[in-house]
Amino acid sequence: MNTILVTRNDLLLLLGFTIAVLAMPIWLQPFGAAYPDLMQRFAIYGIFAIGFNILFGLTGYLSFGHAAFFGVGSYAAVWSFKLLTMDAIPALVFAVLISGLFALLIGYVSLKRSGIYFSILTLAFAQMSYNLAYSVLTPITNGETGLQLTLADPRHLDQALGISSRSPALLGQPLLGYAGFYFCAGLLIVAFFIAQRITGSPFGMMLRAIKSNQTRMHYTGFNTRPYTLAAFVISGMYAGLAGALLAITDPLAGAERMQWAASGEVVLMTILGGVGTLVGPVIGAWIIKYFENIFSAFNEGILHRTFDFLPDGLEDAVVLVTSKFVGEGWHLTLGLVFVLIVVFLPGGIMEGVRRLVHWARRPAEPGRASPRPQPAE
Amino acid sequence: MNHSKKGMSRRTLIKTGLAGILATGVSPLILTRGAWAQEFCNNPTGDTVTIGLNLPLSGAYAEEGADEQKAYELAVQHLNGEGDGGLLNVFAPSALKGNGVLGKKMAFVTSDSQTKADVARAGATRMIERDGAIMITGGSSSAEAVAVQGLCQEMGVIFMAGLTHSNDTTGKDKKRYGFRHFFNAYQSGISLGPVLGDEYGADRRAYHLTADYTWGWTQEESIKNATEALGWETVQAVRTPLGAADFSQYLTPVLNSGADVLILNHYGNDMVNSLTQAVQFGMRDRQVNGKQFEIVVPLFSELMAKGAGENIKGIFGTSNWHWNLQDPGTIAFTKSFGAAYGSPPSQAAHTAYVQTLLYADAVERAGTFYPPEVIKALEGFEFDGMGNGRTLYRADDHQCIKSVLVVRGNENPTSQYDVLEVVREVPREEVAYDPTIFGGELGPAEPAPMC
Amino acid sequence: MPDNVVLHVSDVHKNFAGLHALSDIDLQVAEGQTHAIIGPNGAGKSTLLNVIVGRLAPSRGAVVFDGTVLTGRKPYEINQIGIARVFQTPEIFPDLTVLHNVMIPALSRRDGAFRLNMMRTLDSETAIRQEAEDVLADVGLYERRLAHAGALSRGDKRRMELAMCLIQKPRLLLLDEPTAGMSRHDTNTTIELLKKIKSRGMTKVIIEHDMHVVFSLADRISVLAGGRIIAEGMPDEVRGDPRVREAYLGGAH
Amino acid sequence: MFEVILLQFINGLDKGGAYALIALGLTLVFGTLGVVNFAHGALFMLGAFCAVTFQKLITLETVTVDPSQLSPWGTPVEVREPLVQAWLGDFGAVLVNYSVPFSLLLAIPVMLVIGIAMERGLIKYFYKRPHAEQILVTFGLAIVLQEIIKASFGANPIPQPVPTDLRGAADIGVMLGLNPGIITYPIWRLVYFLFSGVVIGAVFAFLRFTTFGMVVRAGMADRETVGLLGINIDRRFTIMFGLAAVVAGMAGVMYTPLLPPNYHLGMDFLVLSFVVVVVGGMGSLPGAVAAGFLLGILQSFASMTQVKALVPGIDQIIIYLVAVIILLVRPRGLLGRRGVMEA
Repeated sequence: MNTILVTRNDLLLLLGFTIAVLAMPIWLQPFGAAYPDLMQRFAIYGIFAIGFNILFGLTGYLSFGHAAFFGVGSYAAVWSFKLLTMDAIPALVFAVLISGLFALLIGYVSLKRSGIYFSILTLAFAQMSYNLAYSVLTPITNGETGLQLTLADPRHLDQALGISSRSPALLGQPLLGYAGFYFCAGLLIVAFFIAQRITGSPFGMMLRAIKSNQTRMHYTGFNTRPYTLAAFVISGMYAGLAGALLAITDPLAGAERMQWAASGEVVLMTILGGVGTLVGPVIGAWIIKYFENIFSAFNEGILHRTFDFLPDGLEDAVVLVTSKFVGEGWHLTLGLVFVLIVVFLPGGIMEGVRRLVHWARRPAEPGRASPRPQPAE
Repeated sequence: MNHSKKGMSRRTLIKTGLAGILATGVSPLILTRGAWAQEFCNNPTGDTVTIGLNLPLSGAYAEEGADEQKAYELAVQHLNGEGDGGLLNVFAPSALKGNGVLGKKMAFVTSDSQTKADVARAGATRMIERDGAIMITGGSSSAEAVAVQGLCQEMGVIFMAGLTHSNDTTGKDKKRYGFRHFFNAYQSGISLGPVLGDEYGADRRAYHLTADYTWGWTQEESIKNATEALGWETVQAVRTPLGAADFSQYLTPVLNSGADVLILNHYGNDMVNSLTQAVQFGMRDRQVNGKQFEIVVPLFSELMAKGAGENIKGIFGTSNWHWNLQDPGTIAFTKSFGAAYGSPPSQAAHTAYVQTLLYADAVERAGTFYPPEVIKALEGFEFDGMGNGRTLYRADDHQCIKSVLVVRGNENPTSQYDVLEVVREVPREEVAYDPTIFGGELGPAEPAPMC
Repeated sequence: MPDNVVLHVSDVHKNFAGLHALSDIDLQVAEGQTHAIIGPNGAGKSTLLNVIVGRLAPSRGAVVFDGTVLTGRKPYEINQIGIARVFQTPEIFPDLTVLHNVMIPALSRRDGAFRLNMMRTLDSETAIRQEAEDVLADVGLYERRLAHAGALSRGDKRRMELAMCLIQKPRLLLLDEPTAGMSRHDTNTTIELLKKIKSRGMTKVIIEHDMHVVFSLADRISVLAGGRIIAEGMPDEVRGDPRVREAYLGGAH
Repeated sequence: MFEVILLQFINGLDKGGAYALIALGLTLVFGTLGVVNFAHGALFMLGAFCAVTFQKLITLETVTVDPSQLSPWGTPVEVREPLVQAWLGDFGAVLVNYSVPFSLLLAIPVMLVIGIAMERGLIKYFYKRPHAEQILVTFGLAIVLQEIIKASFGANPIPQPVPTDLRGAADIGVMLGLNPGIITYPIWRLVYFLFSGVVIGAVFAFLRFTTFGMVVRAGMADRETVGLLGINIDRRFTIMFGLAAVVAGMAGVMYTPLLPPNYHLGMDFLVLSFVVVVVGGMGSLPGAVAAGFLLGILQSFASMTQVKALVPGIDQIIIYLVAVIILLVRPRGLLGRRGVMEA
């Protein structure tokens, strides 16, 4: 058998995922989410969550500081725009490299511990990065306002080549609107493919084995530190890639994206969708971004229109109750959903789907044994 | 809340039809004024025009955001000819007719900015791309304002800033598409300086605690310059982390520093906490260098003053506007806002309301929504009746030049809203400054080919 | 003393906070032999095993395997030298399938302690898979190769763990009570299995309570009591040793 | 210079007392129940809002609308008459003045109920689940709790008064024989420091000298054995969770005059209290107290201009830096037991 061959199931999954991502402008229409900026975010945070899952989902190491790599990726990309060129490729390469290096450094230290101590170490590093980025490192990060492009930026490479683009571009094609979305979507698919390969590779199996029983790994002759470190760096690079893409679609890098709340967000995404699965984290990312952008904009006016069909008194009551959960109350809904998921569906939405499929199949195929659940895709 | 009416009456149908015919008849006229008629971002084609409100609806500034939203809703009502008309009746010169903007009803969409520059930009992008917002407005921090105005410049959409006080918004980071009605740190310095000189004398030693980010630094610098010009000495300027919660470790060194004035360059919760704690340290009961120790908070907001409770009493600061002023504009706005919501408006609400009216008026005067024309109409526009006296939208940096209030925490409030008293209305001439001192470039007015 | 000794444990002491868990241990295991260590509960058998595999550092003394000093090395290095271990309570990967459980040690033998082979697919590892299936067939778990390891019975888990060690073709296999808690039937199957491997010439150190197991398998026996070796010899010699009887009668069971 | 250092030291003690108090409940829950509680900050915040609620209750007013007079914003002037004073006279006035300490009386039962409800309703299902899942579910719970508070009380901070007798600063310098005016310190902070000392002492005494406490301590050391003894350890652990909630809540109540509470208060203190617990050693009560003081003092000194001039930004990261160093050098924390969460 050839080593680059993909199994049929993997190929089908990849195909399905590709179609779902590329067709976003169509199927998101009824949800009111089919506009480029939000779809770009869907793709970007999808990448972030996929990368986070490579660490958390496979090795079980819960990092509370991944936002730091996301932020570093953004800063690196914007600096590439400022100093070199408005082209996206150098920005991406630069961002992935820098965030990878940063992850190597932090991972090397943090992975000396495991469990909650590892979480606290990553949290501490991320908070230090955020605090410094906001204040002392302002010459590099432009602090509170965030790093932005200015007319005075040197852009040495562009100048040498005589290009005078004002917005991020890919080989001369400006990455705005749908072009930007398809660029991000393409990278999401590539990121998904790589994650799929990693998960299905011997390396991926080692990571899962580390999560399952680290002691046995040691007595089986494996040095687990390089494995976990590799996973940490890869997922840091994913975060950097996502951060860079956010800077490409919108050339600004702010310190807030490094705050621990932002790290918590990617944890929520992964858990919500289904930790350890390939598709789950992406779905989680989409749901949270949908909440943040669409759900949060529901105001009472919209609710009144939605419940217009109800009799007046009832309408007001329904609107009063629902308004606590939508609009500015979206955090409450998110928190509740999250608690319910962790309590009842620790495997996230993917587990819910699996249970549903299982439940739906059983009466249809009474004689056959149900398919054995696979550990991770 | 408005309930949208289902269906459309025959009469309105006929009217709309007529308007359509009229529009076709008139269109060649518009074309002669420029070939750009349809070629700009979100040119409203229907009978409504949508503006995007970028407000902190969650997070620490949620109340400020809620107050701004009330003001925007009120402004939109007034522009569309509903309610009591508010400032439309006193604002002069005004091209507003109370029938919407250029005959189109004004509508709005909102986005929760969470007081984060990133999120604010994402929200603005959404409102421009998806909801077709012709103009973006709102915000409660300078970081948001600078970030969103940069975006709006790229997209070719006008941004009418809400609450932003940093010098950078109309200084280093000014943009052709960004406009600020609110005052800035530099103006706080020049207006506060003389009052401090009168009250506390020329021989003072000041100690600054400054929020460690861009706004804090610009304010510290502005106040330092203003007080040093009075002859004050700056003993020390210490940077404090954002959101430090407990400031005691920064307050203890003040006690034996020989300083007799403490200047808190904090805003929001930082200001509430640092002021509360400073007062608890007994600073206001101290005698240093034979003088009464004083605390100054250069930028005030009513909501934060409420948060600081009793501790705000007698503290000097500056404000963009206050509902207690006695000019016709303020009286009209306070009445109108109070009637709608049962409480007086905050300065954030005021600036939000005024910005909406100013934009609508500029569109009316320009006769088009085409941004470069609207920008031209706003640049150098001089008006009165909005509560700040005669005001100029300066063309060089898009900063409104108008009077600034020096305020003090009210010693004897008559109600829970009566937390501040106006000490001095510093006239416009005194707070005008040379726009070139902060550098920056406005950039081009031609909209980007994108969007 | 046989001259083809591969494992030397010389002068090993282990103290836990002043408590002497092991004193003055000297042990030689010859190549290809099955060496059993027996002794009552608390005699220090597991401690000795832990010292050999690097889980515990001895307070004094050294362990040498085929000219390589093991003392101070990490468990994974010791495994890479060719020493595998079966635990008293099975240490397996409960979340993975039985097949994967067995493939992982095979990959360790082939790829070493670390290899970043993330662009290959597991399915392309046909040779490793074939090998794993063969070993599983040997231990009688082929039918259950796609089951979750965590769902296996205790006996099956032990057999799988044994398979995980066997696939590495270790030069020295350490077994910590491989039949503890097993039914008589399972114990006999396991004895048969271990006899089968014995014929392959692998060196084994086995800790066992069950005398039946010990005398069926061991070529040589050391008796541990109170952290010291009190007797050593061929099974028949040990069986007759009065000190052993005393230790056992005074001790357990 | 001496005065500055002495003042910073006192400040460090004051901060340390607060940190120790906040971390105490967290480590109590971890030590007894083995649960990593990310909602602990939210409990602190709920305590603070007990004080807010109490203050709102006792300052209830009768509102009479006077339509003949209009306020500048056009609504009729309201004449407000405080209820409590009308009913209780002088005692009512004392109650209003001392509303913060009095609200402890409200906070203790309320927090006990909240704590027990939390444990019975949610936490108990997570004893056997991994720490990561405990973190996640309590994190979600913390979000829900703070959003409920925000929906009921708004986002703005709500100031709480210091009782008039305890306002201002005390001259500690004079007590130490120095000149007056050199070392002064806010009275309420001294009260808080004493309060934290009393609460910490009470918790230690409770665990040391009562049978209940002894069983719990035994349970902390070896849960299974105690369970085998036929003691219903679960019920005791429920009460311990309630106790931890009460400690967090009382810490929150007394903190309100120093920091006008808003809904976000809990999250602000969450990371900090975790760092304190980790530095002290997970599950070690004396460790939490020692680490609280250590971090308080370090933070105080790191904020001095002289130190900041040497290492810019050190005050922004000192807490995290200490955590990183401790975790790398001594993972069980300052006073943690060997083997507890050591890895």
